[in-house]
Amino acid sequence: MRPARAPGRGVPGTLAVPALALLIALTVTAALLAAVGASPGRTYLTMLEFGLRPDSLVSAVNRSTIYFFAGLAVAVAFRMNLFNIGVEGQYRIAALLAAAAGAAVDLPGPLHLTVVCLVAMLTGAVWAGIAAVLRTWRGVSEVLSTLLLNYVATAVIAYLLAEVFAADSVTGSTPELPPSARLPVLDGLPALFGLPLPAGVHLGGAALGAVVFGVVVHWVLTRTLYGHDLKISGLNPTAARAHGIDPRRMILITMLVSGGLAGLAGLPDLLGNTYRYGMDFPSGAGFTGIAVALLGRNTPLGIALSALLFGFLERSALILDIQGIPKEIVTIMQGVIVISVVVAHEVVRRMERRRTARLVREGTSPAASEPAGPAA
Amino acid sequence: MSATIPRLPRLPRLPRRRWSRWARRPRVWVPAAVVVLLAMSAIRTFGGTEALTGSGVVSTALRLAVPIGLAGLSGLWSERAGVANLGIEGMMIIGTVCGAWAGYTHGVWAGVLAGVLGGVAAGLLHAVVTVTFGVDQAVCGIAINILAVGVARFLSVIAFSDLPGAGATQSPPVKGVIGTVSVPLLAGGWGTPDILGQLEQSRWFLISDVSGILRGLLHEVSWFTLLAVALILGSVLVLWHTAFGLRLRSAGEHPAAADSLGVRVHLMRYCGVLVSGGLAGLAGAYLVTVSSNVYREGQTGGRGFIGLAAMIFGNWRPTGTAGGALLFGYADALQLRQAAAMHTLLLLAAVLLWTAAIVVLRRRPRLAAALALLGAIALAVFQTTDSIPTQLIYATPYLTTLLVLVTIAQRLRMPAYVGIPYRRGDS
Amino acid sequence: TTGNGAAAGPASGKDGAAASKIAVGVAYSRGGRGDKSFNDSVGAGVDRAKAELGVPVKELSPNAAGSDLEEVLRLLAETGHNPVLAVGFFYAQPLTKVAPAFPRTQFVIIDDATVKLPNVTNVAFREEEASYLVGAAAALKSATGRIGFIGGVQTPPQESFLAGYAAGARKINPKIHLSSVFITQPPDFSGFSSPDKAQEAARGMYDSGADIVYHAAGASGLGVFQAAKAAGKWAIGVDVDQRKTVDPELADVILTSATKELDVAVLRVIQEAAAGKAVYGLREFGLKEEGVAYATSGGGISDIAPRLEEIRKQIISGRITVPAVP
Amino acid sequence: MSPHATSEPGRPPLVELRHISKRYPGVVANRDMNLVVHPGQIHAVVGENGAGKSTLMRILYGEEQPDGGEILLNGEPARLRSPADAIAAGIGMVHQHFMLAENLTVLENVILGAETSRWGLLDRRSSRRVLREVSERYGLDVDPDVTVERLGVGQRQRVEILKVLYRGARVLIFDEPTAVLVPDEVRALFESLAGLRERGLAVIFISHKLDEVLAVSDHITVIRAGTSVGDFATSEADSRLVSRLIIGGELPAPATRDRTGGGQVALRLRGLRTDAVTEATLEVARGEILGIAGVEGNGQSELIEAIMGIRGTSAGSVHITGRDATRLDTRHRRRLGLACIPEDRHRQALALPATLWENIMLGSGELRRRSRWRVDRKAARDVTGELIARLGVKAPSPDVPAAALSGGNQQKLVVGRELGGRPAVLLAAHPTRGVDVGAQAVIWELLRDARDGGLAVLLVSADLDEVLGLSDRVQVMLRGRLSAAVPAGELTPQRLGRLMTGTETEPADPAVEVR
Ligand SMILES: Nc1ncnc2c1ncn2[C@@H]1O[C@H](COP(=O)(O)OP(=O)(O)OP(=O)(O)O)[C@@H](O)[C@H]1O
Ligand SMILES: Nc1ncnc2c1ncn2[C@@H]1O[C@H](COP(=O)(O)OP(=O)(O)OP(=O)(O)O)[C@@H](O)[C@H]1O
Ligand SMILES: [Mg+2]
Ligand SMILES: [Mg+2]
Repeated sequence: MRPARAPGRGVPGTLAVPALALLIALTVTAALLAAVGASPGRTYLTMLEFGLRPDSLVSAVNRSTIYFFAGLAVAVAFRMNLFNIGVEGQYRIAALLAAAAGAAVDLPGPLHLTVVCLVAMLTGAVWAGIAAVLRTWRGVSEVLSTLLLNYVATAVIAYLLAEVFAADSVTGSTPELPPSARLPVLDGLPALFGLPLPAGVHLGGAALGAVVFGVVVHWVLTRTLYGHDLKISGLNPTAARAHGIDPRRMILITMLVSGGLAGLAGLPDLLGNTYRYGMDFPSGAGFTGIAVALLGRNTPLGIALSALLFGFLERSALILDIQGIPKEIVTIMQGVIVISVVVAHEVVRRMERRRTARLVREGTSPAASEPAGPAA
Repeated sequence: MSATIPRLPRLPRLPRRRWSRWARRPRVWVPAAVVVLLAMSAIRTFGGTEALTGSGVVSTALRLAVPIGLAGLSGLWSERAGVANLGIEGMMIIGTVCGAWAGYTHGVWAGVLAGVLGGVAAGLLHAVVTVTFGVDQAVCGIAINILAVGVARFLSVIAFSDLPGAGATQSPPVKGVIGTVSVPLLAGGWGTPDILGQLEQSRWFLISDVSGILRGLLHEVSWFTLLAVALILGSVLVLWHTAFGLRLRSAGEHPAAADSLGVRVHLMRYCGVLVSGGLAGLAGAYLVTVSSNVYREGQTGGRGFIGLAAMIFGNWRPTGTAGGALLFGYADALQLRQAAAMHTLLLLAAVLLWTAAIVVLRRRPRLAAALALLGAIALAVFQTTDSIPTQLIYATPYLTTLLVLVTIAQRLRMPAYVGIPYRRGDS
Repeated sequence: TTGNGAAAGPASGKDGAAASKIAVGVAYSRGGRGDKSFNDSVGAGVDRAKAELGVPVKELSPNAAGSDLEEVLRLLAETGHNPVLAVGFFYAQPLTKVAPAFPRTQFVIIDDATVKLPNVTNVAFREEEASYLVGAAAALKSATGRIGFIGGVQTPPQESFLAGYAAGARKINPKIHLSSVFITQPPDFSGFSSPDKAQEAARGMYDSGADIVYHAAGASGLGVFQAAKAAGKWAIGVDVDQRKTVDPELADVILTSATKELDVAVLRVIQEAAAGKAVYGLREFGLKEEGVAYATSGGGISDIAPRLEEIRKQIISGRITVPAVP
Repeated sequence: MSPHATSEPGRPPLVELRHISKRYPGVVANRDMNLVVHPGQIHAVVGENGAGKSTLMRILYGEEQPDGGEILLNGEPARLRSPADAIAAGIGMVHQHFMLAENLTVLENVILGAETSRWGLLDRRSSRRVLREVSERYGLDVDPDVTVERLGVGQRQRVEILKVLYRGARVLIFDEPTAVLVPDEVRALFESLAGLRERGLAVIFISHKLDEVLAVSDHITVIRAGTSVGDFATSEADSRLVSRLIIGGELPAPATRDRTGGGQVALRLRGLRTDAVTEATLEVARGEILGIAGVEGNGQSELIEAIMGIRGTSAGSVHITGRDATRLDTRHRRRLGLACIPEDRHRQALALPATLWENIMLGSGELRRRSRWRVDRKAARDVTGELIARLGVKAPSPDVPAAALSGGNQQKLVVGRELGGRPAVLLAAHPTRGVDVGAQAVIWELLRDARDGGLAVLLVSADLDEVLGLSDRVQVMLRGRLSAAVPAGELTPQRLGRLMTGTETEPADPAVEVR
């Protein structure tokens, strides 16, 4: 027999959630805008118009790759019920060491790039690994340890920058990375779609990396034994343990993977934009990553979409200042969207569960007639 | 039915749970405190540095601990009712804006009240989304943090940017101040002699230190601090000694059981989250009325999260939370006031780590080895350097917390149903 | 005696025609306007330019994470603003990317000397010189031989304040005891908005015998003044004459302030642009250019004024070199 | 053992449910249901899994609102909108799954919702006194100040009963109270129930175990497909009649089949020692079922976990199919051919929110072996679909979450899964607990077939009939110690009961006797 496929909600149902959520968010912000005397319609139009310019799109994508990696890192841990608040510290310390390593060695192109990426992933993994070890060894909640390690990372970075890596630099940064350690730009891609980019605006190569990693992570999560075991361990650690999935090992591996992905979050900026790590290196992506992961329901595709949404909103916010509209409205919008998406999702989920329950009752499988008591 | 089975003898009384006895037993905490005190005193006497136990450091620690403790208490009320609250930071931010605005227009106590109300409003949002809609509590908390940053900016632009001495990110000063009290006789209140102060000056071994610590806690204490202490004790009383408290906790321990006994789980959770919001708002109000007298963007500085850490540290109990907040406040105070003493502190750390190692040696040899190793590292660093880089001093409070957690984490127990939405019939 | 800005009065009313042709763009530093500190000082110059020259000005601020600095600059340049002012050293890196893309736009970066491009003007202040003077003042006025310094966030510009202050104090009293604290480490910039922590740090310094504390902690400085008030001791302000801007109740604890004439510099740059002058390269403002100074209001330092003036002249003449790194 | 119902003619019944109906989306749980309960009566309600028993009780306890019909209490119509209403009306319920907060003390669990206060503060002292009184009156001894977490199953049940009695309930509802109890606890429970009956209380009692029902109740109501199909005094009933009413067929009972022959030893324990097990020594051969009988809490759970490699051992050895597995972890032991039906399926066997095929994937050694590190979804779905069809599991597809299935169906899947990998050794702990008679028969049959196919089964059960009916040999576990193996045929339930409680001891050294 070929059993019926998953009782999905179909395309209209899938679209209902974001549509509903967006509607709520737009209504709330419209009310706020009206309250300060700005025209909501005009504001939205301006944002849309500006946000859809080719260079805006490219900028939104560039920004979203950072959030994507950060979100992915959070999500992988979440699958195992681990809350990695420490992506922030992990990606910053990873970026610092990657920058230092990249500047210190001289290798031919792709190899150089690979080394820098590996250093970043390794550093992120090690930093997250501290929390994993504390958790498996002493039962320290990873929520706490990763949070505290963020502050420790800040101190360590400041120290390393000041005393080791940038001790004699005027700018207080690591030396600039040579071209061989930089990510290529993908300007051909927008050109392919006929989007002209102004001088100096580039689509970063990290976007391609994000796609690759997204696919790989998706594949690992859904198509490998590790992904399966991860999911089960997250849902029921006791059962997983009884079936030979060692929870400590899973926690360790998962935090390492999460930290490794977090390590990548600093690279789009480092290898495609600043080329060096200094005091002015952009921060905060780790926290945004949490929101992005939660909004994206911990799946790579969802995270990609929510990262793009965040990137788009932040980019469009720029134009509001020019128009004299308080751009904090965009931050509010982000918060409202996160809440309304989960609320909308919950509502739809409840409806769906009721449907599944009905299916279980009605769609009895063919051979399942009442078991006649087999004579002993 | 096997009718032949005879009745078993009465069941033996079970021993109480070990960890709670451990935590409550004075036999463990008192020696620990004495060891710490002795070590500190010795370092002051022989190390030649300024006192780690001076009343100035202690009172600074107390002042820095109050917002953290209130944030922790906020988390405690929410989590005891079964709702994780990661939005404390955001609720505090709302508390600071509202508090500063009302404090400017109507005086300082109005500011306190407005801070609480602002926090309650944010708590209400959290309650509606997590309790009524049953949405993932972590998501909502994080969203509230994002939202609060935007809302605070939005409000401060509207409320403050045109006022004299204020701007888009800063409020005008709050009107009036919240006074302080000193305990008479002991700490020189009401013009009486300051006995502890004199003892502290004496520089006698141990006596001077104890006096310093006590004076720090009794001299010029803000009324707001007293309010916070009252709230800690009040929380113990309400949550553990009233019917309401039992019901509220039952909503966090086993909502289905509570429901089946007629407890209104959703109502209890609403109460917990609203009180949580109010306390977070209060913590924010403290920042704009006592810590300083203005609202500044970014003023909360992650204290909402540190409060959560203090709560977990304190095993979801008010007194423990207060202890965690004090520890944190103390480490922060040292970092701000006595950065130079941090180097000496390495020596203290080494002594304490070795003491801990000896204590756990028989039960947990591997932990003992790790602690001893850390102690040796601390000593080695102490020997080979003569100051700690300022950048690293910044990490002290956080490292201290981590270190203490490593020792006590396994005794912690959170309410069983935190984070799990309750709907009747969900099993 | 000091350059409180009077000397730099604008050659006003020069010509309205030239002014109307330009539109100034200003990109503020993190935090944006309303910070009662760095950004607002720049803002004051911008406001004067608007009022006195009648030039249209567009002011933008980056987001809190500082991840859109480059885009802010680009947007201002793109929308035809010229000159574009980039406020703060954070813009150094983004500017190296944006400036070449808009060769016809003149960029001005404030508080940075590292970006060297044909269409970029660097406006830099030698804060360490003013700090040197207030350091000397502190050493002269201190009765206990102990003084303090409180910085907001430990960055190179902040460290130059400390370096000048320490050098100035040691010049007067080589054995002076100086304790210093930075409240936070980057990228935790909350050190600039933590009056409570600054207050506790200052209390600690006063408690351990210091009688003068200099702060370079932006809005956190308020806490230093409160602590000084409570302890009945002196504090030294920064950036503007804080005796005039702070809450009147706290004003009398302020011995002096190390000022930095941001508004004057900004106004002057805009003026020159309006006049059609294309100025690029480094514009340094030190004691000599009267871009930095110390405040004399309140009369707290009138007794030592001759001595300070002497040192000031020595710095200007180059006989004293002020270190910028500790 | 069951005195007759004491329904007095003139007085109205305590509880009367008339024409109750309740529908959930897609299913009618109750239709036109009637139930009359008199004071001083133990009233049994029996029926298949999913027949609607719990639903009816939840309606009576105010947890669910009926779609139709009426409830009469003492002859008066009543509306029970919430448990609070029901409690006020004198109804109390002991749920199928315990409703106890583990981190709270017994006292707190009992007084919750019915607290007494003085000066606004909890009056723990007087509550404790009342609780002591109640527990002495009914012989339910529990320490009020210990946290529930530290209590065993039997004691937890006492707390549940105390909760109800503390509130002065006149009608007590027990939903499958014996499913998790061992014989002596069952007996203690029934003694308590008899005490309640004597005091004129009414007890409604749901069970799948017909012998218990016949032994303890005064009156029986049989429910099938949501409606009452039989209602009679217990004295008029016998097990054939009741079981026929329940499933419309004969009661399947475990009956020993001839052993197909003891093969080589597949599982061998030598002097295994854990914190609760002393010197466990046993051998299970291929094609054999070895039953471990014992009062729960004597180390059975620990023994199973030690064999699985989940719990550490301090001495002794484990050999699986001749290989020393003492130092191996769970994963590698499973790879040697070990499989396990754990005692608590929700905790140890299934990830409820995951789909059926994912759950099969979790435990199917065959699938895991085959997929190496890539998941073969198609294979997993096919295997699951095949299991569903073969075992008659009520599920529309392998893609529904496990949570959507009823307990019996979940258990069938678990058994099918563990057997699916063709293991050499199966540990089966309480394999039919909480499962209705139909599913029970299927599971027994599966075990027997596997045994006949050469599987070595170690069966742990608290159900004497199950142990005696399925096992080839039986060992008794008492205070962590295993007795010698005795052929099942030589044991009577009575003798086994004495062995389990230690009233009779087996002298021989097991290691000697087994060989
Ligand atoms: N909350 C609910 N939502 C939907 N369906 C439900 C709900 N509760 C019970 N059902 C369904 O109603 C029917 C009757 O369930 P009920 O729990 O009363 O059975 P039961 O006789 O107690 O079974 P068991 O012997 O397994 O405990 C079942 O089909 C069950 O799946
Ligand atoms: N008989 C089996 N029963 C259950 N799971 C099995 C079985 N055989 C293999 N597996 C599972 O298949 C997966 C892959 O097996 P494989 O032998 O490649 O593991 P491995 O990681 O190489 O093991 P090891 O660490 O022992 O070398 C493992 O997760 C293992 O748990
Ligand atoms: Mg039931
Ligand atoms: Mg059942």
